[in-house]
Amino acid sequence: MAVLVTAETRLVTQGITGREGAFHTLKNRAYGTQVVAGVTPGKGGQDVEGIPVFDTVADAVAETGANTSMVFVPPRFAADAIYEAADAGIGTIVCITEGIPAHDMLGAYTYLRPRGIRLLGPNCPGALSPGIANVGIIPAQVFAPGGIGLVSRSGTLTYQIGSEVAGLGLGNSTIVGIGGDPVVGTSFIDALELFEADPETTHIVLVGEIGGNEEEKAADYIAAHVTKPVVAYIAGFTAPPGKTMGHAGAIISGSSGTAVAKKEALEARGVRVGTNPTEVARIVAELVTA
Amino acid sequence: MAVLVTAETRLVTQGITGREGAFHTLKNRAYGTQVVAGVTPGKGGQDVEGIPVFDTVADAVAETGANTSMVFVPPRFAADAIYEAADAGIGTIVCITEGIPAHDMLGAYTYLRPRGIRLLGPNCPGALSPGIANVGIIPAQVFAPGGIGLVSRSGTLTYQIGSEVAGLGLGNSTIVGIGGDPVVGTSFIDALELFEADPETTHIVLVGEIGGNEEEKAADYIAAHVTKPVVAYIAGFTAPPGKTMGHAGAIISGSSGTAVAKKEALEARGVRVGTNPTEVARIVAELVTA
Amino acid sequence: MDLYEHQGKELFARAGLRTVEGRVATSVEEARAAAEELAGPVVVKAQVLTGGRGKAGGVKLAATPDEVAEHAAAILGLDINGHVTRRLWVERQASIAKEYYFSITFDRGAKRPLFMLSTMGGMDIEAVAVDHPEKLARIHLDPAMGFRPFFANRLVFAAGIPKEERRAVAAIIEGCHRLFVEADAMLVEVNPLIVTPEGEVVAADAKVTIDDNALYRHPEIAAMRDTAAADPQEQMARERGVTYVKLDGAIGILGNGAGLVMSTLDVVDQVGGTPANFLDVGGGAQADEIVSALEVILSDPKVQAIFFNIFGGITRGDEVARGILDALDRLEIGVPIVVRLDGTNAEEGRAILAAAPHRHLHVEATMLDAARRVVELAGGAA
Amino acid sequence: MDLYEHQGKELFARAGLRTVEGRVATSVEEARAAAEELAGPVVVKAQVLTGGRGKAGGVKLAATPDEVAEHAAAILGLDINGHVTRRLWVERQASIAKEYYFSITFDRGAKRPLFMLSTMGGMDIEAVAVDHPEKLARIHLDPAMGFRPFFANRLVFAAGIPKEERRAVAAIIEGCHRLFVEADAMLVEVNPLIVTPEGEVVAADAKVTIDDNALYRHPEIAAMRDTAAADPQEQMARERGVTYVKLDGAIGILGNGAGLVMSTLDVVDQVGGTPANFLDVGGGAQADEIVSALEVILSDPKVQAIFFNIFGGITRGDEVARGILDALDRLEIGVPIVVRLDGTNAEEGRAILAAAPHRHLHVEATMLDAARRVVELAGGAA
Repeated sequence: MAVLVTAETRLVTQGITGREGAFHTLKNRAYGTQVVAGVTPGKGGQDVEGIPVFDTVADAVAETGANTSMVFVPPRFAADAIYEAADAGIGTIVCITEGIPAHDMLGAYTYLRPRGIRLLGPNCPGALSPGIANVGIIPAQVFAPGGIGLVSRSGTLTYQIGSEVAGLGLGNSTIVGIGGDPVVGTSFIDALELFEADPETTHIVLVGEIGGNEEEKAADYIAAHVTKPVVAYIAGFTAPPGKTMGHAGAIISGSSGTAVAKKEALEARGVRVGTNPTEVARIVAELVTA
Repeated sequence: MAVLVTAETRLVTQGITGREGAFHTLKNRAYGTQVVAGVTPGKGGQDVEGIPVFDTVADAVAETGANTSMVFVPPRFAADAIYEAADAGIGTIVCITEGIPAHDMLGAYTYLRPRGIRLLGPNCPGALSPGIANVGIIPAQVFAPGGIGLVSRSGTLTYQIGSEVAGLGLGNSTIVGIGGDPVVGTSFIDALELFEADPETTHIVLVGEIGGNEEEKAADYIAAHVTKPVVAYIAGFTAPPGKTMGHAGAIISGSSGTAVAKKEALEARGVRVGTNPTEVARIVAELVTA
Repeated sequence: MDLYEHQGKELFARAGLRTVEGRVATSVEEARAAAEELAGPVVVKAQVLTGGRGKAGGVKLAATPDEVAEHAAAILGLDINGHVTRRLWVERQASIAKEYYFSITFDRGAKRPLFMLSTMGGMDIEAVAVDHPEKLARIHLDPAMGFRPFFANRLVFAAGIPKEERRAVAAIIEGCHRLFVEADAMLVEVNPLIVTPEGEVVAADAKVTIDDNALYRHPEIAAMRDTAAADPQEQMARERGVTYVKLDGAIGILGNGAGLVMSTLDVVDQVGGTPANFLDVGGGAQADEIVSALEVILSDPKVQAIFFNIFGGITRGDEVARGILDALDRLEIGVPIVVRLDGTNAEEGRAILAAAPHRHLHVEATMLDAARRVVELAGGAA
Repeated sequence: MDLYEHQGKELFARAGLRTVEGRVATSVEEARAAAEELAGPVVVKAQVLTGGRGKAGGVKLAATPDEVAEHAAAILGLDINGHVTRRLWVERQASIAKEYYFSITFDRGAKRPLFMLSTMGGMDIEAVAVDHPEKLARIHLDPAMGFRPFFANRLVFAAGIPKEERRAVAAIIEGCHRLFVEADAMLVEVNPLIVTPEGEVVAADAKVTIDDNALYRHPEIAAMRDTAAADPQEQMARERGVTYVKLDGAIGILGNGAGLVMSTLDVVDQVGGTPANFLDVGGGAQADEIVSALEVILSDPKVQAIFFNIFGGITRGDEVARGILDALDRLEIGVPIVVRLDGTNAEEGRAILAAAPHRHLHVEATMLDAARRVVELAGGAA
């Protein structure tokens, strides 16, 4: 079945006529994703190598039955693009754009969430269900189909871990890059919930990093709600200390947000934590063959 | 069971220390409503004839378990009061205040609706479940308990019809005044849905008036979803023509919004329409004894 | 509150929206002076709060100040659907290449603002809506989302606005929405929205309705109310805080709550009477307001009898009764008053009235009986 | 982007919020002149982007211009937690009856702004949060609802603000929220928010952090960036659009994506190396950016070897490879570079590198192998 991106995905790319938008849309299509449309206002009626372009997402949905959008528009217009997708009835929005103001995303998130519209990102690499469909910029060639669900805050680190796991002959149900911006549409917990419910997923890998307390919250969620084995990796044991958000930031986070604190929180709830990507892959392989 | 206002209702009055707020709150309590609190910022710690007053609705809810609020604050502050009630976890908000700007209510309605918070009004007389509880300004003495659900856009006309029905020895499950402002929290259709689901309600009386097309929409809803007998009354057969909202208003409403058009729409869907309050009561009595 | 075209255009200009330049004139001399200032061909437009000005002869083109004066003389005082023209708007003639239609309405049914845009603007947009619905783009705005740039885009593409005007039309949509929200408008309508031969997009008309309940936060708009244009009795009623509409019959009607008053009109009609007016004293009416309301009704010489129909909720019967006695004391009342009191404190009210009998005061127990009685007292033929 | 106290106060003043009057000074003379202008007792405050100024001797009271000059001389150049003081804020001494605490934070976890208010303001609010949590009112704002008057009310009552200051504190809450939204702030913190003996409520400090992603719409705030205060290499990196943090080790590290770079640091550490820096070239790095990034790394004389770790997604391996060859051409590179390329167009990239061998260029297939190799090449003891 996979999660987020499946055989049912019918993709429309917002900003399809841009350089990156066109490049990755075509790569996604080449991988097998059903790419049904693109949107660039004023370029309705054109096509990008056979993919029809529309002026509005509403038109694209009406004409092609698109149900998933990939946002590749510049950061100043990206929140507007997300709203447009939501307004047009798109159910899953994958926002690749980096550099969107946090307040813009706060508004968009607040609008989408109670309406049950799924947002992945922004500033994320997208989601890949190997052998089925790829929406975003994850280099698909390193991944094979299988039972391991992978969720990560980091883009390239996701690929690193994924390729190490693949190197041991294991495959993935879906690779989900949630992005590291202050406001992301899909959290670790959301992804864990999806993987727990997905029959194809047998094991889960969670890739976190220093800062915030999302990994700690995920640890609590795993203890309470996840029955599948979870392996984690935390980046940043030797990273320079990040800046804190005044006294208020320290009061909110409660924990120190360090890699050590996160590792301990996860291990305290029975999650095995690898110290580098290679070790993570080894632990996963061990659990799969056990 | 009754609807909206039941034996479970625990009422907090916002604006309890005002003249009208105090008067009607005490009347509601005298009728048997569980009035647990009042709110007036800055008057926390005082009481109104034994009803404790709090500074905020959040405090009132925390201390008294209030689940329903009655808003009696002046129109400039009424939308804020509605938001405060919603934010404090109140599930049913009855707004009596008249004269609230329509754009204020548009914002409040849009916020409340997807969150499942029930708003009755504004500019409405409230809801009375005879023998159980009264929240608002409906003069309870003219109504008796029974099986007739009554819903009306008009305040005093509601009382008129209710008293005629009572005059024939019939009682009501709940009397619901939805208010006639441009944006009301509970529509005819919402009230019909509640009455249809309420086991105690056997018959429904719908009291409309000229303007808009809510009665026409209710007629369609009745045909599709209501199994209980409905009797209607429409006021305004001899009323002077109201002003229209430019060409746009005429395009939106489609129908003329006249009493005749509404009567015909209802009758076309099997709803009997009385020509005056006395006749409405007579039809209801006839249906009950049939 | 409906605004005159020139007032709507003033709001447009303040919101940074392009309109056609013009001047207000309330006399032939002012119209001539306006034409001289504008120096060129102008349009003389009757300022009345009703549609159909063109057909009624209220809109005339003029090339010279003399012609303007001539038209002004003809239009001032002109009765357009019952509205007497008391002021004019003299504006520059704009060159028109195309006429579009645009409006934002507070859609009560949908509980969302409705935006409508069409390239078939000009006179009869209602006919376009019926005959060419595909030519009238209609999109509701979700207030939870708020106005977003894509929204104007959707509307512009849905209406088929040509590429070269899209940006300007989208800017007008956004500006009108800002005005709609900031001025608490219930309607902002531009018909026609013109495109000049040079490709400029300009609001050639402006119909704006403001929410009466929100006027307190727009004193500058509230000050635009034209007290001279209203019926003197309606004006008197407004000043006294009651809602009054004059009708043609013989029975003055006073009640609390619009629904009950409308029902009272219907019932009086059904038992053979003719209502002289609609008067709603509103909720929580106090004694002083009762006196004022009776004064308004009695200022109509046709009134032969008064039907006083109160069902108390927030309004209290005892206060109403005191108001009636007060009015009988303070006013010269020469016609019968039939009173029907029910609801909150009605017993107290009826007791107060019973304790102070008056030859013109008749109390009835039910609305239907009271209606029959007042028709009878008004002389049957009323 | 963190703002200095005096910049925060400038934003406060523009938003109509009361702060204490003062002047910026970057020299002893300017400090003296500021004191003379302000005419009266002042406070001399180091302007550094770190906490703990008071304890470090960066905040001093002064009664006369001479005293101000003396303190200014001592504070200018003072190192506070690694931040060298280059400017001062000389402000009037405010009389303080009470010290409160107020902040609005962009709470990433809750995805809502968090408002905190306490009557126990002043130095150590974190201790208050731990020891007297009931004294720190914390309420999240629902952005779908927006800021409403009741919200300030709730906060003020929850914090136990005395009656006579409630209105003023509520106004500051509302004003700070307006600033928070309009300036795209991630943090607005006032500690202390003082109450004067006369009962006035004044922001005596102002800590504001602005979202870097939103600076494009706030050019006046972007212009406040203090390029002088940053580390020269970090400044150079910023100008070239890469994220660089200097560390103390010998192995220069360059990667794409913060997570991968952090992981690379960890792995280098695990195999016995010491990272010289954190450098993220970001997504979609082009050849020119690769050259710039290598220049930044090489400007650190401690660097003995460079680990170039790229896993392409949006970044393409062929472009990275061309950038490396470009850099080898254009820069004097005297240290070994270990390159590991994977992901999008990695094969093409590896082919490009293989076709142009260079004595300092070493290509490895895996991250772990590359880490071992770079540590070895840096001389083991690195």
